[in-house]
Amino acid sequence: MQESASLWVGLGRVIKQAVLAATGAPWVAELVHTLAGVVGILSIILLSALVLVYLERKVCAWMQMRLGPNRLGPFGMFQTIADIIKLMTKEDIQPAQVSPVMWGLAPILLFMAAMTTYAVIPFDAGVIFADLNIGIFFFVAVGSQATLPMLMAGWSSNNKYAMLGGMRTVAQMISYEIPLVFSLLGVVMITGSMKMSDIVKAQEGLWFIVTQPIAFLVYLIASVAETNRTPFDLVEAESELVAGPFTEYSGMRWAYFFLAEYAFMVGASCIAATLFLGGWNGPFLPGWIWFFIKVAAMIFLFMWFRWTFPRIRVDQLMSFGWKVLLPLSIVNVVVTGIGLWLFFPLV
Amino acid sequence: MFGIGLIKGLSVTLRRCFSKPNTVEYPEQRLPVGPMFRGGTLDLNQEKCIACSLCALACPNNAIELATEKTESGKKALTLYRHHMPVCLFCNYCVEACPTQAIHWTQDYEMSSLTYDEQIIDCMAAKGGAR
Amino acid sequence: MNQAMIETGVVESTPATLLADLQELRDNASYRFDRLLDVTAVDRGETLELVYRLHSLQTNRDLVVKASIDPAKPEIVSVSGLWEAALFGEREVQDMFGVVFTGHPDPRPLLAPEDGFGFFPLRKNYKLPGRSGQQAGR
Amino acid sequence: MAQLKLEHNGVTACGTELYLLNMGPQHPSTHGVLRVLLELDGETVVQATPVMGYLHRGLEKLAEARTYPQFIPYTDRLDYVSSMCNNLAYCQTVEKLIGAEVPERAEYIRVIMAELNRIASHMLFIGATALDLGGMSGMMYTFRDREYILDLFNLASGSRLTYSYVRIGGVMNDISPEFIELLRKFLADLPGMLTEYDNLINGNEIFQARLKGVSIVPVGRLISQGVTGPVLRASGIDYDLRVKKPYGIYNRFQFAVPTGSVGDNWERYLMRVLEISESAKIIAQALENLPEGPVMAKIAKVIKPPVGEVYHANETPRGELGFHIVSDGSTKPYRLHIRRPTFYNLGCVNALCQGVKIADVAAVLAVLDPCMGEADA
Repeated sequence: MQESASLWVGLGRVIKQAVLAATGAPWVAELVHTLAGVVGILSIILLSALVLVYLERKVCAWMQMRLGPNRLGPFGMFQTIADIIKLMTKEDIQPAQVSPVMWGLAPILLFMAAMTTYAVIPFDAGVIFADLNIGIFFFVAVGSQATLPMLMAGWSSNNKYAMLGGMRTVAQMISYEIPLVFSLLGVVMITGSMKMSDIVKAQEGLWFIVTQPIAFLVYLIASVAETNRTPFDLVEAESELVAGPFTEYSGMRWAYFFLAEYAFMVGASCIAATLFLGGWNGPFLPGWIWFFIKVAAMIFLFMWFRWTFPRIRVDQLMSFGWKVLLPLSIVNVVVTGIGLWLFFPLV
Repeated sequence: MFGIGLIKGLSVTLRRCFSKPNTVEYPEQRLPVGPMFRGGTLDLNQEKCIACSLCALACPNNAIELATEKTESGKKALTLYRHHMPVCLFCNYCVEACPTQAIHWTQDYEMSSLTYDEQIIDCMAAKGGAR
Repeated sequence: MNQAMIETGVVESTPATLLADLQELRDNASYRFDRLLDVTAVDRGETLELVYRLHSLQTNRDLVVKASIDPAKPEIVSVSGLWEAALFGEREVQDMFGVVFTGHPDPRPLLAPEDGFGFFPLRKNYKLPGRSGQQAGR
Repeated sequence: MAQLKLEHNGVTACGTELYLLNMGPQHPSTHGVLRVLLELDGETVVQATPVMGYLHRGLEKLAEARTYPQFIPYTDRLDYVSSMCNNLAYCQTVEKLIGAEVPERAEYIRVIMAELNRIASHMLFIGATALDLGGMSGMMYTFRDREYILDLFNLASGSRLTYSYVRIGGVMNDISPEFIELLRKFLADLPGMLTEYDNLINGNEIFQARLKGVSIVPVGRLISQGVTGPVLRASGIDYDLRVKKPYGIYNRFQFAVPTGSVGDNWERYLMRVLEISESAKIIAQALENLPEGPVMAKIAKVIKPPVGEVYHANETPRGELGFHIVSDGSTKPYRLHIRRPTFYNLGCVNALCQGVKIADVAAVLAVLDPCMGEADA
């Protein structure tokens, strides 16, 4: 199956061989191959942000009986490009009272964290930047690094709204990280591996959403919270905190936050598709298209939530996370353990 | 209880997602302004006007500036008729006050301009839409 | 202050007895005016007339209590201890008429800017200035 | 900012420090240009001080320089989302002063318009509340439906927001058969709209959880603060001027006044939702009994009321809107005072906000439904 795999693997191999033939040095070929992967991931992030901003607007508009962007290009598709040009040409304003180093570093660090998570996402059989044997662990660990830049942004902005937003980030991310991890644990227990490719292979027959529905639900809710989207967008909370940690940012710096946010959303969708929806498995179509469809469905779900639900309050967020989600995910782990012990007793 | 309301909400937005949008694409499509439309600028019919200045008297906010003079035949005639649009309340009092129905609203509602002075409409010079 | 006066709907009071009168109107079981709907003032030239509009939810009856003060020395006791509604109402009167309400816990300007208008707009001696410059209509 | 002196000693029981947060006048969730100074302990509000006056236009002084009919357009600009109700309150005050009779048909049209405006205002309220709680789509739905009412008003008066439709002695002009037909269609569609709000907004558990049990204040405090309208009724006080002191022809209609029992934000919200269907009932009854005839009484062109004083109040969507006119016998009011419901309702912001989270400040401001054009006069 891996041999029949997609054109992406082939493309990588061709690049590698071409460079090897040209330079004759295997390490150069390896380097170029890796760089190609980095470029690939970067372009995925940037392109997906580009498309998602457009889609978000369109979906939002449709749900609100509006048309959405429709002026620039066919169906308004170039609207986002115009926005990017606008953001890039904007003046870089740094408020006088900010702590410059931290304030400048925060958006970059956040984007880096978002980008790094993509290393372990299997887009297709063999198309994974680093198929670590601790893949999920890596994702969780790197994903949770988003807390720090957000707090940095909030604190260094020297703005009370931003500060409140930064504080909320920490509280929210820590609270929801735990149920998130526990929900992933069920899958790991069944497959007995944290390696992404193993997990996907384990789902060739049955997707884990069938065997682990509670885990999927918990993951869904926790990942909405992790990606700061309604109903858990307390960090930004437009009607309360103006824009949370991003209040003092403008232009390209703000765009970094924006990009990271979408990157996290796509990342969370990718993990959901990998762990619960069978990854690249699917009949007829090539694996990467299946993966793409599943991710798109997840993203639509996220958008659907956002444009339907009101925002939850801070104390409700906390009590929901600790009193509902966490017990639920622990119960799931226990039930999974008992099930495994009953049906697949350890030898 | 828990979850039903959320799902109902989701169903509403999903249904709307596939229904016809309610918006009008403004510069190309325009909604009719309605038969009683009050807005735009004052359209003065100088033949009908008897320069009685009742409109200026009726105006709550002194938005109409007019001046008259006696003609040779002893009748009053307009020399100046200005509609100060920025202070206009669009209350229709002037139109109602006019004994000869000499003033009407133009059907134009795109009234923005670059300078303040452009907003002061000389109704004697303009025919129909003032700009 | 008696029943017959209250039937008429308007009661005259004096600055000195205002607080006691209003307290009586609020607490006396036969009146029970539990709401202060509005506080305002009218500039009558020689006097400045303060108008307290009371209402009773129990009897659904209205009462206006008036008290006149000297516009040159505009000072009257605050009734905000009786009804919290006076907190805002009196501050508005203070901005508009320059009345000093003694005992008001928070006498900052409410509708006026933080340092006041510099004049008292609703007094009769303040004339509305005409529009300036280009806006001049009639 | 940090150097601002705190009124309390600045240190709370937990050893945390209080700080000031300036919410507004430009903030996404303060309707209009209200500014609220929040004294916070972490996320919890210790003290909330509303600061207003940013929209003060001196309407009461302007009135002294206008004749009686000329002030009607200014009442539009008080509470600009319920102009009809303001027009009605003002015109009825002047009619009371000059002792004018209003033709039957005009009375019915006035009731129809005022209640339609109440529905429009409450629709805006529902949408704005949903928006303040983060549910962005809700607002679009209610605005879509409010648009139908604005179209109706446009048909009748030629304006969509500042109607000046109700005049002293009657109404501006008669309503057309087309208007009545469209109105009947709207009334038929209204239950569907309300069901949609129910499904999307009211029925949502998150929405309910956000509002239920939040900022309950003893009813005595609200009475003392002069709070009127739905905010007061939510605390169980059955006081609606349309019933308790019927003005116009309101005593001819059968309708219920929804009252709450707990007095939390949820009931303050619910009052408006329930009032929409009650208003629809009134409109249906008025349409049924709409008589033929003139819509304007014979009123002198120049209105010269007798010397005297008059106060008249109406129940607008926000509460008791009263006009107090002192006449000196001339064509212009000697003194005109407006008892604005929003102005006094904002007095309870502090009471409602104490002890809630920042997020609920937005909710409190939403359910008070302030309109700063009115509060600031």
